Amino acid sequence: MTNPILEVRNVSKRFGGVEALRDVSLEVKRGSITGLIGPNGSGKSTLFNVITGFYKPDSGSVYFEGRRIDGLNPNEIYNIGIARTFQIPRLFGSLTTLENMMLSPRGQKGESLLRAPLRKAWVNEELQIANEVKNLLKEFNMDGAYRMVASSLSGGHVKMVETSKGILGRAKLILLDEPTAGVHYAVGRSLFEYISYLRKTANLTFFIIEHRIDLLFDYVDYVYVLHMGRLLSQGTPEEVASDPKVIEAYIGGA
Amino acid sequence: MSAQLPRLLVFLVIGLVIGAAASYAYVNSTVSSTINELNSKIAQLQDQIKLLNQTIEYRIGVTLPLTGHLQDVGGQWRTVVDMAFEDLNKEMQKYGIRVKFTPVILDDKTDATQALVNVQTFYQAGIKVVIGPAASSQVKAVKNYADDNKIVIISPSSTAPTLALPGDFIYRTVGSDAGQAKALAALVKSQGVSKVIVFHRNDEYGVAFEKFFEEEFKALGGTSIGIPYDTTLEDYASEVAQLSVRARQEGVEGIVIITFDTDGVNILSHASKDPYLATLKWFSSEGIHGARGLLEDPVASFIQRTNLLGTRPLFKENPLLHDFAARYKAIRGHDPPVFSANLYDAIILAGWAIVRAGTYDGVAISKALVEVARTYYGVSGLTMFDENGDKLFQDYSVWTVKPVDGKYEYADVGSYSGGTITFG
Amino acid sequence: MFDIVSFLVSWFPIFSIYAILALCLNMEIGYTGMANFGLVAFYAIGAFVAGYTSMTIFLSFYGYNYPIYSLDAIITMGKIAGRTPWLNISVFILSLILAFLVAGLAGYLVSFPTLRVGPAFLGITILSFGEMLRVFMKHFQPTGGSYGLLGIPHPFAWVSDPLIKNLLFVIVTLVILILVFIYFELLANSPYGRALKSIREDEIASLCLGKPVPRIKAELLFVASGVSGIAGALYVFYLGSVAPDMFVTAVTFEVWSMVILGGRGNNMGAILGALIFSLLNRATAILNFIFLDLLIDPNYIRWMITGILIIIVLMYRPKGILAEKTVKTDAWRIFGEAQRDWDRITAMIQVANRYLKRAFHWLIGRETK
Amino acid sequence: MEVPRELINTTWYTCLYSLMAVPLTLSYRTSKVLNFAHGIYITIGAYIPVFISRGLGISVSPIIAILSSFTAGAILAMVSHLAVFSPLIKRKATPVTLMIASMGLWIFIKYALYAALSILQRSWMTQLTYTNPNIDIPSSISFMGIEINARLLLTILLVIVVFTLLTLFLMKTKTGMAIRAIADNPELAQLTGISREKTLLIAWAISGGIAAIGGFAWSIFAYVSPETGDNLILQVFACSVIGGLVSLSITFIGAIIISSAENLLIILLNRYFGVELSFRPFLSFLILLLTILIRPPAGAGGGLPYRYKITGYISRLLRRREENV
Repeated sequence: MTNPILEVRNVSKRFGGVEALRDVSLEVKRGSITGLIGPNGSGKSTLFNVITGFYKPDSGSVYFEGRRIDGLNPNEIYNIGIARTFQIPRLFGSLTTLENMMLSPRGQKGESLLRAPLRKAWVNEELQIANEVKNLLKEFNMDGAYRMVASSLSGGHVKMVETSKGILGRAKLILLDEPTAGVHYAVGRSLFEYISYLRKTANLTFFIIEHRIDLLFDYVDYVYVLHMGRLLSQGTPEEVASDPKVIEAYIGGA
Repeated sequence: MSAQLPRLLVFLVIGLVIGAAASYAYVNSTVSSTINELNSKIAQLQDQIKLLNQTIEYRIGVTLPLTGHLQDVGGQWRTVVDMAFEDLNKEMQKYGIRVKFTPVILDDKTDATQALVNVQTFYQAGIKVVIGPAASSQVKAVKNYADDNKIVIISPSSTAPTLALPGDFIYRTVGSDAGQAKALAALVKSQGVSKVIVFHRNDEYGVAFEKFFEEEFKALGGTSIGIPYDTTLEDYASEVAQLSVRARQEGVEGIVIITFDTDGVNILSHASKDPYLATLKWFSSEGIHGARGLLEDPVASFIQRTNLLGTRPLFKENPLLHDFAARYKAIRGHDPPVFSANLYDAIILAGWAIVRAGTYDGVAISKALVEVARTYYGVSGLTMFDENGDKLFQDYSVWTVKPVDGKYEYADVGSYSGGTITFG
Repeated sequence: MFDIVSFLVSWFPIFSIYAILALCLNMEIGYTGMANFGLVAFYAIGAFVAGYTSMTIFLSFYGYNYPIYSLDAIITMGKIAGRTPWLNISVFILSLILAFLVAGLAGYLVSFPTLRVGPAFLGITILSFGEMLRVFMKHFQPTGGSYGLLGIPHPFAWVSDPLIKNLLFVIVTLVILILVFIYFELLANSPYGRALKSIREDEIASLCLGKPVPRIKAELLFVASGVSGIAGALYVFYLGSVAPDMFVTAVTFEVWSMVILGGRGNNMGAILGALIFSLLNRATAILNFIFLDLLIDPNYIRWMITGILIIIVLMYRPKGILAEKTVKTDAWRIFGEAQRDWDRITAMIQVANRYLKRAFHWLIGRETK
Repeated sequence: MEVPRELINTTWYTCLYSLMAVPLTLSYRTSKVLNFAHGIYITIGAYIPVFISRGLGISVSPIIAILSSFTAGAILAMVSHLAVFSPLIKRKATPVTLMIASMGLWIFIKYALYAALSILQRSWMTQLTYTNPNIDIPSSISFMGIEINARLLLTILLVIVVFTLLTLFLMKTKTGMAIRAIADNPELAQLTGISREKTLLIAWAISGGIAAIGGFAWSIFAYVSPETGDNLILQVFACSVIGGLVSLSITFIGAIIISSAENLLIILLNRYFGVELSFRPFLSFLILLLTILIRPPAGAGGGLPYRYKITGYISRLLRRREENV
């Protein structure tokens, strides 16, 4: 529990003249739920993009389980165990729920060009994954939805499917970008309940950007606050909530 | 042993079946071939009886480039096709032969596959004689199919030397470029020019012509430099600028252009703006002859200044040709385009060959075509074929554009025979 | 008077060549979302490779050393093409393999500049590549430059009856078409096919699920271009000639129309599109027979209708005539649904195979396991 | 003193390509449609003066020809937007779908033009393919003792006027700013109350109209055929791609690059490396390919909006081999 699963060291990133991130350092502890908050445009999404390989930091480095990962491509980062979700869920609209979920497990044997036409090579793995998907759908109470096209799913279901990607992908760390945006408060709460349930049962680590601070603070262990690309404050939810700098930033930002 | 028996039996049965099938097929094929022979003879006789009794309608396929890169000339050839069929039917009536020919014109988009599809469609409809296609690459594409199915292909404009093959069903009513290159080399030499640039299309026509010309011109003691240009462009200003630069560098006395009509007119229109190119002597092959653009002004006066002379595979004293050109002009309002005469003759020859063969069968028509062509004198002169099915005798005349009553017109000013050019 | 056999013989090879091209394009645009507007380039590469290989092997086998584009070579080929059946067949097979490899390699290399750009750029780049190749081939002497090649040995040139010769060729093209179809169906209905579709839907999300998007795209371009190369090789063996001017961009657009109309993301649809177009092509020609002197050429009308059909299909039935199906893998079985349409066919083949094996073993006197 | 023809050609081509390519970039930027039908706007623009001068049997004044070409191109582009692209965008079509739709549109208009030409040719008894319109321009005008090609002068003037007006329109007028806003950020623009539909329509009209003016400029430069636009479209695409399909001014530079390559570079290559003249079209495509290789317009045209190490795969393979050793 002591060694951090993710370590961001002195990361800076600028776009043209705008400094999106400036000397940001933070750690996410294994098995924790860590929050990342900050006003709009404070660099939260940029930080996620740096971690998941979309941007290469101008300076600084990112370590995952002691391995340096900045400079890896996004797919490589997924394959070492970091999954991410998007603020606006990016499901594959015209594919069914089943297909969407079947895409998540990493390193599938049948995803190689040479093995794909040989059914024998991948059929067992495929059945195993499908079983897992079936159980997961049951858990979500969406048994019948496997046949539905993703673009016709309801908002809550979309969030569920999006979150399930990390579980199916056997990710160690899941980055959630505003998981409750656009869903009802109660659904959001049940989502967070599910997240903390997963943390306990599946030993997953979560790193969450969230705007609904009240909701977030009920579940997280540790919170980082970004403001204007800089780390403003950090600590347990209680500490952060009482930090005058944070209050000022939020009022100033709003 | 008893266990082996059923197996042996099965082997025996299979062997018997195969053997029976093979022998049946063999016997059947020999018998059927004699039957077929008889049948075809009967059909031939029936055809001849029919020929005596009633008007038979024969359809001849024509595949023209109505769209695509050769669409300009293709559209004008359509008129020539109509004229030729009208004349052919009139002739038939005049001789009391109760035969009527109708053209079936298909567009081949100047595309090889489409030309093949057209020939196949013709064949399905029972047509065994096809006029066209225009481009050599298209003729090559249809060659296999035509040879297999014994369809007579008469191309009025393909001059590719690689198609000079004996014993196939491809006929070409246009002379080989080797002959014309000789005439053009003599023409260039007769104008006192001994170093030229040959500016040619980078297709089989242009490249082959350039090669022939270089050989012939060298034999006459001249030097020529070939410059190819890409043929699929919309405009050739850049090419002409380059031509001018090269002409200056090499210090040539003349330019020979081997072009078709649209590209040729374009090239001359750009050359007319170049003062240096206007000081050189210009020569051309037949490809550009008949283009309307040459009669319009910047180009026409350029031709006057540079005294452009060209060769073309025609006998200029041929009255049939003058008559044909005048009639075409009456319909379309301008001179007939390049290869019109060859197209016209191809159709007339095809018609007479069908009549002579007396049956609509590829092999017979192919044979009859060679015979008919041996004695026919048409718009394009003597139409005799050589052993490769290409036009054997070719007269060449020298053409230019001249002002007549304030307008410009094409004029044949000389002729070529026996290695010398005579003007007048 | 409609001769069905001769129609089949003349129509089927061209149809199946276009159907193979449509299948390739369908894998690219229908499954992976790559707008390949330069299909004709790979088709041309396959054609030239096949022409060059077969002519060279034949001439050197018989000890001639003419350049393969010369008149002598063409005349010689006419004489020697039917002499050695085994050579014809083996050269044919070898040419197909080489055409696949070279065209595939070209596709793989072309993918590099286009990995990072979207469909619009990819389309233009490959389109330009095709034109570049055509201009280049006109200068490339080994394949005859602007002359092209003529006299390419038909794989069945040793059969004297043209009808049987062409029927054999029809069978070969049919077999290749079926093999290509089965291969693409297998590829499409596998986890790989699912990954392809995810790339089409959302490249970035697919990348975030660990799919090596650029690599998959490059692989797919390799396979699809290689198969287009096979189509090109078949075309060359059918025509017996090849020239650079045969491979204009219009060919690409025709194949595109087939795929759009037939149904993107459905291999059956691609074949259906090819079928409709090739039959429509013949049908418009027949119009010329019926109405001899039309004011407007029926071809113009056919193309106008094609253009309008494309737009109408995109608007009112964007998936084409045959709509796309789900990726049928075994996963569906877990949910109690049949996983593949053609599972029954496979089962039937397996049963038949078993019986044949048993019969064969019985005949040669060995115990069946 | 005589100006070398290469330079004159370069200038001329720069003008022509810029008149054709800039509107392509504009239409792509605003509507995200890579328009294959763009070539046909050029062709129509070139044919309008031909139709007028042949149909009426008169020579047309350049002003009338330009205006009528512009109108025709604008109407055609607006119709294609209203009838094809707008309904498709409403149905949430992907860029690829729009591209295909433009292909269908292109095929339709092109063959409709062929059909119209075949009717007109019969009724007017003249050849209308590969022709020139009858335009009232002197062949050259004398200016301070120097003979200047009047047609070139007109084309240059046209370029200056068109692009000045376009810049003023985009920078100063409300509609122009709306067009830019829509191009840069459609969602945001819509929030600020700009009518997307109306603005797009105007953008289409302008791009179609300018392309048609490009066609007119072509018709006084060279001959007109139904294939004119198609034969030029790849070069025009190349110019636009150099501009990343985004920047109008870099597209103009692209036009300069492509026309210099076609007119100057080929001459140098020929002189020093013996490259055949017929490689000319090869060059523009090569430049296009190189542009995409060297300076990939990341994110443009719906690609991956971030870096992706292409070498990643190869280097990983190498690494794996090292590990095995």
